[in-house]
Amino acid sequence: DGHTNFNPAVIFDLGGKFDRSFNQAAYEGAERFKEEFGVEYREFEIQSDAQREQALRRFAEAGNNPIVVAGFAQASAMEAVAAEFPDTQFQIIDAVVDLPNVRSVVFKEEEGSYLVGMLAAMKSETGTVGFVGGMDIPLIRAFACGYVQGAKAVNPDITVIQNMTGTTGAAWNDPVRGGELATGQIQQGADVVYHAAGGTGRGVLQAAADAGAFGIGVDSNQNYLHPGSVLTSMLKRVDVATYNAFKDAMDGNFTVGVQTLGLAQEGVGYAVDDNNRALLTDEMTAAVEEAKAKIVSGEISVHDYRSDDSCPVS
Amino acid sequence: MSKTLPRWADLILIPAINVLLAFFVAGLVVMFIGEDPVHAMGIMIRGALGSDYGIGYTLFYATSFICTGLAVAVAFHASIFNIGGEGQAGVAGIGVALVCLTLDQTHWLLTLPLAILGAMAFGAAWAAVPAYLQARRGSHIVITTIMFNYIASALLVYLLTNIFKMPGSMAPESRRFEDGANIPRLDQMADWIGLDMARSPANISLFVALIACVLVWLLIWRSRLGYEIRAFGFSDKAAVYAGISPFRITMITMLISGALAGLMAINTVMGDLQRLNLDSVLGAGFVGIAVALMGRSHPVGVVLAALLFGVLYQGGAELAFEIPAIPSQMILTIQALVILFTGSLENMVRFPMERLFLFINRGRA
Amino acid sequence: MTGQPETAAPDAPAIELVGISKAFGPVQANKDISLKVRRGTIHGIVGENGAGKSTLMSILYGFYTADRGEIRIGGVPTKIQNSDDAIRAGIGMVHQHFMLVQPFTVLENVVLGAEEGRLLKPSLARARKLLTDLAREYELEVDPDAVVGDLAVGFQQRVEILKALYRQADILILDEPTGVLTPSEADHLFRILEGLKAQGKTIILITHKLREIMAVTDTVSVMRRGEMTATVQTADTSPAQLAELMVGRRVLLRVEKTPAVPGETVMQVRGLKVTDGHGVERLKGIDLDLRAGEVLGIAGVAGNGQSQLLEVLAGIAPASGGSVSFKGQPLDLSRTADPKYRRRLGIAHVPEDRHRLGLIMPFAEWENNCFGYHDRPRYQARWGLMDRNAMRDDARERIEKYDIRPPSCDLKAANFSGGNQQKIVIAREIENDPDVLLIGQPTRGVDIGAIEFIHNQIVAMRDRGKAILLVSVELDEILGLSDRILVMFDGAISGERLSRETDEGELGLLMAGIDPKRAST
Amino acid sequence: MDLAELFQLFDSTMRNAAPLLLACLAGLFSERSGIFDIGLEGKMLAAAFASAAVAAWAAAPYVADPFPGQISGLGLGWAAAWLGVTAGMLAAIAMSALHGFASITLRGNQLISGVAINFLAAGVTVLVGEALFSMGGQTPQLTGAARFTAIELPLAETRRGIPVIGPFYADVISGQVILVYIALLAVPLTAWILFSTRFGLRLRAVGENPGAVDTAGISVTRQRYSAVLICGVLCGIAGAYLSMGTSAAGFVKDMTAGRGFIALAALIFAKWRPWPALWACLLFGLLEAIGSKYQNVDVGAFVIPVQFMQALPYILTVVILAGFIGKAIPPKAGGQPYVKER
Ligand SMILES: Nc1ncnc2c1ncn2[C@@H]1O[C@H](COP(=O)(O)OP(=O)(O)OP(=O)(O)O)[C@@H](O)[C@H]1O
Ligand SMILES: Nc1ncnc2c1ncn2[C@@H]1O[C@H](COP(=O)(O)OP(=O)(O)OP(=O)(O)O)[C@@H](O)[C@H]1O
Ligand SMILES: [Mg+2]
Ligand SMILES: [Mg+2]
Repeated sequence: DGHTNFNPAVIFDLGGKFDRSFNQAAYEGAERFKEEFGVEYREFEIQSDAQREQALRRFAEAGNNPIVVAGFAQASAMEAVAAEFPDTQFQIIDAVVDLPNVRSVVFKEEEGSYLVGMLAAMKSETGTVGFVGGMDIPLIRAFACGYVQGAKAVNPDITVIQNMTGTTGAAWNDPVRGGELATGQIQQGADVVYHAAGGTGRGVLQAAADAGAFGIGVDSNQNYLHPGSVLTSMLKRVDVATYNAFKDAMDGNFTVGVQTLGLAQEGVGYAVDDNNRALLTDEMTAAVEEAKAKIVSGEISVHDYRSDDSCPVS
Repeated sequence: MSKTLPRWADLILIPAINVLLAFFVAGLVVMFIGEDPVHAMGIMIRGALGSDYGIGYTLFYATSFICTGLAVAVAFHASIFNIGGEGQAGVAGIGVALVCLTLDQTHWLLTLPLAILGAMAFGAAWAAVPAYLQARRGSHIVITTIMFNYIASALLVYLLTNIFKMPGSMAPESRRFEDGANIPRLDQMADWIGLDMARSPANISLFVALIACVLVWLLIWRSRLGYEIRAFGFSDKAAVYAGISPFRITMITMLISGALAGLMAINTVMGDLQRLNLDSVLGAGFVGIAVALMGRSHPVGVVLAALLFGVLYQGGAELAFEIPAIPSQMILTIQALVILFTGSLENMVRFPMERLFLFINRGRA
Repeated sequence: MTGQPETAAPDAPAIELVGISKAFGPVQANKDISLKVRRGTIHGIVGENGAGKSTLMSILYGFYTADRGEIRIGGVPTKIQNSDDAIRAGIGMVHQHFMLVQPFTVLENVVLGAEEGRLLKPSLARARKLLTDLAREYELEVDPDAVVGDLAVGFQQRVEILKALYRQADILILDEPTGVLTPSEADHLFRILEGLKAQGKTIILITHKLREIMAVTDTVSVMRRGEMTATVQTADTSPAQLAELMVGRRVLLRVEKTPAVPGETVMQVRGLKVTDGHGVERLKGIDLDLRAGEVLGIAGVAGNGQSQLLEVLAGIAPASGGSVSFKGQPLDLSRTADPKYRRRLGIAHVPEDRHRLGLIMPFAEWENNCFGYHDRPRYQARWGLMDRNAMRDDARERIEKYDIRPPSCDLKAANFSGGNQQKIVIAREIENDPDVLLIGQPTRGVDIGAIEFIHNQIVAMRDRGKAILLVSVELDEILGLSDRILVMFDGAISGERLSRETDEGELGLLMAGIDPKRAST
Repeated sequence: MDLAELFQLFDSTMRNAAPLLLACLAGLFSERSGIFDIGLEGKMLAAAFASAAVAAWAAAPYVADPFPGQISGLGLGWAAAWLGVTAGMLAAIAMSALHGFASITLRGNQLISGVAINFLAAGVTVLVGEALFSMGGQTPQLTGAARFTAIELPLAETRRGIPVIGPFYADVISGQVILVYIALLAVPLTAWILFSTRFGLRLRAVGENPGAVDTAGISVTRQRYSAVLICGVLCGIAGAYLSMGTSAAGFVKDMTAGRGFIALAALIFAKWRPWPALWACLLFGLLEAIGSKYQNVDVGAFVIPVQFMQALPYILTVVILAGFIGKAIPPKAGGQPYVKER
């Protein structure tokens, strides 16, 4: 009967659906669904923390189902509201909410980051690469940790400079500061800079392009932003997760519980397209593909920062 | 101090015309972005007042605005412009959280009064430094309070990421309060008397805010302290002549103002979020300025203006749901226009009015 | 001779005003005023405070625009809509409140608005030269590089005159120029004016001092309540006649009072010093004894420290040295001094500036009626609230007793006339029955009828055995009211006289810092 | 810390200081004329938006026959950046004119007007941006000639060998966006206007004693309006720098992030004088650079948290305002409307 009251909605997090990154991925997933099945969906962009509960409750109240929510910051609002509306199906991305009507989708960002870390190390001529994170939280540390592991796997002596943009939600949308941080890293010798900073990354990639260094995008495929300057993008298939939630609910197949998406599930990966193909040599691709296979097979295990709040390498 | 305008024109007619002008310009903005302002207005009013759910949210927002509006109004009476409500309310949230996190195993009847004290104390404390600097060192309180807003948010971030944060959680927020710190919501209270009302975050602090209105009215117009505050506000030199200490009045007024701003943390932190997070204040500190200006710094005016802004906030949120092309910044714009028209462009209406009334009076004489 | 229109008839009046009216909101400041000023004369204008003299001159100078009426310069109708027009028409004005930029140098102030080109340097150089010439010609020496804010008022006034001359004014308006000058400085100014007159310039002089009118003017006009009531040749009139024209009835300025019976000293001041915010010493060691049952008058030209003395004694300004004791108890003179506490001790204060200090203009009369006494137990109700009925009752009582009009305690202070505002303040301070009344300029801006009433109240208080310290710049008032007179000059007491043993001439010398007795002995 | 690291810090300082400096000088003109301006923030924000929007539009290819809903660009790639700056100036001037109308003509409260302008800019930029570009209030990413990029000054690389000065010139002075140089040049220009021209004399006078200016035959209103408009021009460049001269390469909402208030604090710190304004802005720029480069500063005994470093400019502002660095006396007539007839 999930079919009868199918009325999908999606809520984007701070940074907005056009952050060219995390939220945009969710947006694209929803759009793809709309195009394929001709079903309209409701959407809302969070502007401040205080709106979260109201937005969720508003959609649930209005009979929307399923409701997909992007972003870890929604977890506590979801806990409250999902309990109030047990008949509504919810999906949260990037956090785990343990309720019988909630599907939690989490990614193994460390695995994808490991691969782009390898590419960065192979591309680097200076032996120094950089990382700019958005908000300083375990999730972003997991990106950083995977990236360092991958880079060190290629070149144990490599230096990885890491900066976080801030400690609040505003850190997702501060390209000026992102550019300043990337410029600083480049001045210290980094020639590849990876960002996991949502809208802030726009400044990071721009600064890298301006300085003739390489940037690495995140979440969505950002290779097109500065063709020839973006080495690759670490893909996190938020779009797929969003699309699947809508589709499963439409088909009456919506499952609850935790879904963990890693390389094996094609939930993360790295982007190759016309914009960056020329930047990646065959050896580079081969090395990364090999590592990918090993990770999938379990031969290489990438440490997840979140498992013990620490990173074995830095 | 106008001799030409009757009281009713000064208190009602001019603000009303100004608010209408503000909404008229806002309507033009809506038209510019390609939407129908009448339709948008309809959505807003229906969204805010058309259902008990909407009314609940409207009252919830209005509660916060009453607190911050009173805060600005009290300071205005002493000719002090407190734009630090945002920071004071934010820091007050810490006070509320400390009380709630410690006592949430008990009962709200115990937690609420203590949380009120905590909120007011923390809010007042955050106002104390700018007040002291103004009173003793003449530092411009408008700029110091703005700075204290920024410092408050840095402090809050520090505390939430380093002290209050739950292990394993990524969001910079405290843990959820237990039942002992859950104050009754309006729908629960309606339930006590057998009424049915949709769930919304409006809660008992609405009554706390209304009591604060009465107390502020007594303070300003009936008490000796209020007499001194108003005298100081009209003329600080004359106040000195009468033995009213500018230092004392500045400090006390700002402490009261900060405490009132802090009071809104009860509504949001305790009444709605039930945990402390980064932006529990939601710009209400700034809305307070518009509310106080529109309400002519009188508690009754403040309540009416707060309700108007409650409608605006809830209706605006509804608008953003219904017409995603109108982002929630629409509310910010209307707020700006209201401040502009009732505050700094006020004379645009007042001057012609004065001339009109002078003309009428001459005609009569 | 620039700015003079070519077509000017040679014997037309320099200035002719026809039917000038001006209202400020509900206040009709000038009503249908007409005036002719002959070229090459000094024309005096007198009138009570608020009569509209400054307004009229400001209209002539383009500072305000008249609602109705015409201005003719040299016989030619001239539109003067701003000061620029006035300057072009050859008019210069020295305002009652100087229009100088304090942090600027003399030179910068002089060239402001009359610069030669877009760059400053050439203008300043030219102005420096012209200034030295002017200074030599008219005894107007000032250091062109001095910062105006550091200059004494007399010198600031010279800068104002230089500004006008630099703009080649033919017509010079001076609005109460001697209010801030000592008699000798005033004499100097009048010599300058005579010199200007000899050069063919036309001068309009506003003053309250009938002596000055008689001494320097050729013609005098009298204004009352916004109207021009008369214009006469100075030679044909007398001070008494002018006074009558000013207030509209015969004036009786003598105060009826019996000789004083001074009792013991209630307030003793020793070595009192005050330094202002700029580090300038405004009181340089004042000693005085105030006895019960006497009126002690403080005479002096405005700005010689009387205001500071009053403020320190009232507790609204700190002293930097010295001591004051009240009934044998020393008073705290630090910055924490509390006027409320002084009032409780029995020291009341009627401030010089009732608008700025004595009243809260937007407060109702009944609220003002307890201003400063609002902490008295009789105004308190429960829980920190005030007893509004008690406040109103007191107010009504005093309105009745002091004949305050209109007799409504609910009216805002702003809506009472100047004289009635003063009555509100005086009623409040006297009715609280203090032992010492400090009273500054009690009749400033108050009409004759009210002056009599206020003077009688002061004498009655003295006769009840209270001590009164009276500060006034009006010598007549000082002489009429006081039993004993101290004259202040430059922050110090330059002489003490019993009022029945002195006269205006002697006090005038003391006000200039010259003690005729000491000089002769 | 070696020299190279220091110079990197200085390099970042220059970029941070440029918008502060422009806004600070903008405030200087306004406040010296007696009009307080806490709306610098809003004007910058409006300018940042307008300049990015117009630059994006100008640079977009010209479409002769757009299909319904499609907007044609101007195809003026080569001029896009400067068209953007002009638009930014116009937007800030419009806001200034509003402030002037409220505070000069209508004699309204200048603080309230400033507050309103800040809110208005925060709201309207997103509203209009969303209406034009449907990108959550952002403008499209600016590329190529639609933005300003760093320019190498002559001799920067060839003379790098000169000890200290060489690298300083090459790393700190050279390699900035042209708007940074404009900001730096604005300082001597402001000083010259203020102290060597007739306009400057009148400007200073009108902020101290408008009555004196009025009676000298100069229009107070005109003088104040011109000051306020100059303020708009400078705020316009400051805003344009943020959206077109930094790596943001476009507008994002609230991108001024309190810089207007810091500029105001710098103005007070500088006691309303142009050269000290330069040093004050460089100081705040340096603080910002330190705050982002050294996030948690370990001083041995304890770690200074990043939040403290980030709040440092605000804390310093309060300390400055508290007068611990000497009392700053604002222009005497500042904040009060000039009223002849009460
Ligand atoms: N700018 C103003 N706005 C409103 N009312 C004014 C203004 N200037 C003067 N008035 C009023 O106009 C009347 C005439 O004032 P004016 O200053 O011309 O008197 P005056 O004769 O110069 O008095 P004084 O001797 O005290 O200088 C008074 O009632 C005064 O209060
Ligand atoms: N500066 C002013 N601004 C506004 N209103 C004024 C001003 N001065 C006087 N008024 C109003 O004008 C009326 C007359 O005031 P004014 O001081 O000229 O009275 P007056 O005739 O001199 O009376 P009194 O002899 O008692 O001083 C009063 O009602 C007062 O409210
Ligand atoms: Mg006068
Ligand atoms: Mg009068």
